[in-house]
Amino acid sequence: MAKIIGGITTSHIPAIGIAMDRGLEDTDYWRDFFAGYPPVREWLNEQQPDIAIVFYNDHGLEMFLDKKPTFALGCAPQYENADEGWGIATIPPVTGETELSWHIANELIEHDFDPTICQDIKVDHGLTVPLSLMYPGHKYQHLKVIPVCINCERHPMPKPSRCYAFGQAIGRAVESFAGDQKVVVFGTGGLSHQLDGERAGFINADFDNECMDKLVSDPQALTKYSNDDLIEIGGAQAVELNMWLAMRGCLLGKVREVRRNYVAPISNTGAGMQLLINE
Amino acid sequence: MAKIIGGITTSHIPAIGIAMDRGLEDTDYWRDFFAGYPPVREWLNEQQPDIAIVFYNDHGLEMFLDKKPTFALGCAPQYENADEGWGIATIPPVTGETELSWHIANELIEHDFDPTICQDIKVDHGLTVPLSLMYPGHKYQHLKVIPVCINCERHPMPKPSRCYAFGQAIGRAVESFAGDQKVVVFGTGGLSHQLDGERAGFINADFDNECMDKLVSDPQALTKYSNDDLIEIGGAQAVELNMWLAMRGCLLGKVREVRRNYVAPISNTGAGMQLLINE
Amino acid sequence: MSSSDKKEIPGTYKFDGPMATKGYGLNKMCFTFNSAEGREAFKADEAAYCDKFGLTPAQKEAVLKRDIISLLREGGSIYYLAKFAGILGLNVQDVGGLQTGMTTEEFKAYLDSQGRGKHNG
Amino acid sequence: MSSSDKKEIPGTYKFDGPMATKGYGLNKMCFTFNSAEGREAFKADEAAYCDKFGLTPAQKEAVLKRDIISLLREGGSIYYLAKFAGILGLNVQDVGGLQTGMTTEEFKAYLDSQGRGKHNG
Ligand SMILES: [Fe+3]
Ligand SMILES: [Fe+3]
Repeated sequence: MAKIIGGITTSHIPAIGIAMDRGLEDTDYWRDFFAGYPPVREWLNEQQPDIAIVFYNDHGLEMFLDKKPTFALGCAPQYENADEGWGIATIPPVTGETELSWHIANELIEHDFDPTICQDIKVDHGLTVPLSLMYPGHKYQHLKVIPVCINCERHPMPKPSRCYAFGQAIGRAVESFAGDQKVVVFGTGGLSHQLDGERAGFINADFDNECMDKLVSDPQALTKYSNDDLIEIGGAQAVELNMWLAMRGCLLGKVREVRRNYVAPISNTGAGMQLLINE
Repeated sequence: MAKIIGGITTSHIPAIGIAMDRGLEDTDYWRDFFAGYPPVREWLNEQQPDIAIVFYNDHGLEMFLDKKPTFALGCAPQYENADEGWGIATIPPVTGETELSWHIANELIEHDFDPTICQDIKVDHGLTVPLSLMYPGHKYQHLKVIPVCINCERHPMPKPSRCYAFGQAIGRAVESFAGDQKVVVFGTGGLSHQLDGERAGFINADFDNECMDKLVSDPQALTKYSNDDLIEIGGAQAVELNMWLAMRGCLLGKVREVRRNYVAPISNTGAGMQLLINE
Repeated sequence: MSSSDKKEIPGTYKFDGPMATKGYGLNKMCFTFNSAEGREAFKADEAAYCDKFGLTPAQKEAVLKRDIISLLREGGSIYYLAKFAGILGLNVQDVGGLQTGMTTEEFKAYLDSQGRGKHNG
Repeated sequence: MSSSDKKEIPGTYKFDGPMATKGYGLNKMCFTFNSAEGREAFKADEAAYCDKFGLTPAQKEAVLKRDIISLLREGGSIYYLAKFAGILGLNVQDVGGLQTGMTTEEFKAYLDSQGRGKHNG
């Protein structure tokens, strides 16, 4: 049986990718943020997972409003990145994994989830920045990636409780897959931030830290929030917590937090990072 | 409150549209098929519904395998038809209805369905043939149409039970809409047929008639089938029964069948038609 | 009870995930036959058009031979293959005949043999 | 308890269905700014490019004036407007400043005022 060895939460904002491209990791602005990642990279290097399931949202590269999935599951052999319009460098293609992807698709449909199933999609910074963070120098091509995209851009958006249940269904699907692959899950984005309106710039560091605590010990508590609650408490884009909840849903075992970092502001956000072991 | 006045099931095969374009309705081949429709057209003319929710599947015009929804909900002000590659004439644009569409979207997401939500999609013969059948001469532009597309082309496909539940959720959403619109629902496609493989040409008229009986009196019985069951009993494309089940799910009241027609073969299919009143 | 427990049904090619992976280029090519440009480009040079979409040798050979059963085995979806059949001027009865080893008339007779409800047919 | 029971949050423009209907042309235009061709075509003739996507007069005026708040009110999604901001050479702090009536430096100071966990920042 394939095994989910752990989960990683991380910010995915474009500014991170741009900072890495420019070699700014050790500047005053970025030092504390990047200081969180070497232990996670070491863990990945020790564990050598075969597959990463990455929960991300598409910020307007592939999933346009014409035909916008609530949940989208990648089943492609490869994923290209592309120009997003405001200057982040594109990264080399990401390797896909079709067999486990299709198995997850079958199990999701069997258990009354309704994902859009994708054999050819471009992935944006929501997925590529975390990969670049975990594998600097774009050394991620040995890793097979399954992108899972959650609508965080247009209301109605899937509820936190639904995203958590979606993650649980994916976790169970992985555990029922006939293989011995080691799988890691990434929950990307967040935490509190608001990009739009006169309320732009709002950050709630207390809430972010509470979310990180609860994500370890009591994720169900977070599923009680509505998306409107998240917007009120954490800003309009705090709904990206849904990707963290989906990741956490995948971890069906006993969860132990072995690393955490939190820095705010990074760009306009509270930037959290956690490494959770699934025992 | 908006009200669902009834449901109509009908075949949507391209041959029907082509026969209408060529004026073949009164030929030996087509006479019995088209004889079923005048009473339904009269009912529509008497009732003057404001909105039609049309359950259809996309046979490869818009929902390509690159990014293929399990369920897709149209929320656009208009829908274009286009060339499908094998000669059916395109029809004039179909009028959409955004307000009820968004209300349905909100309610579906609230109740843990995960549709892909579409502000701009082309609709294929699965939707246009039924409209042409109900409103000959393309006299459908006064009617506001909400397309709802169900994956019937690539496995995994949503289960019959899920399609029925999806229809129920849409029915409840319509009934909670603050308006006094009269809504009719179309379940299109089917019934037994198989287009592909050495088993091509398989039809099961007994099964089709049983489905039509059960659709009125005991739709739950039909939700016990898996898609694999439908393929075995009714042929590879009998999964289009799922659109009929979704339609039936919308009818939350007491259902009375007032018209039925069944002719086989029409092209490669068993062609059924029912008019169900929702009391 | 999982949907991945497959029922094998003779003469039926279930277009599932692995088949869709195998047939992606083939179906993508046929998807372009929705447009007149795609159809004309194919007709102008069939082999080159197949290569443009990365068809495998088996897929390309089946396209050139109009071998529908082989195309299904190589991951073709009947809905996209129907657009290929459209280029060839074949309707669904012709395609049924090709797949079952019948003439179109024989195939229609087979359909009729299962019929019901036609008084004038 | 339905998701259509809206919470009004001051200074926040919830991009929901009706807003997405209103802003469709505007967002579709901004979606083309993913590509260099789209960005160049816009820069070559801003007004004509707006017309090509059927922008309303209010949307077009807000584009020409770089009025982000009006664009949000007219159905712009911040994710597509970000691509417009990219053309203008503005980053998310610049856009934050424009929306809140602050300079970029003031906006950054506001962000910092809510900060945590930076020892060297
Ligand atoms: Fe994001
Ligand atoms: Fe059909």
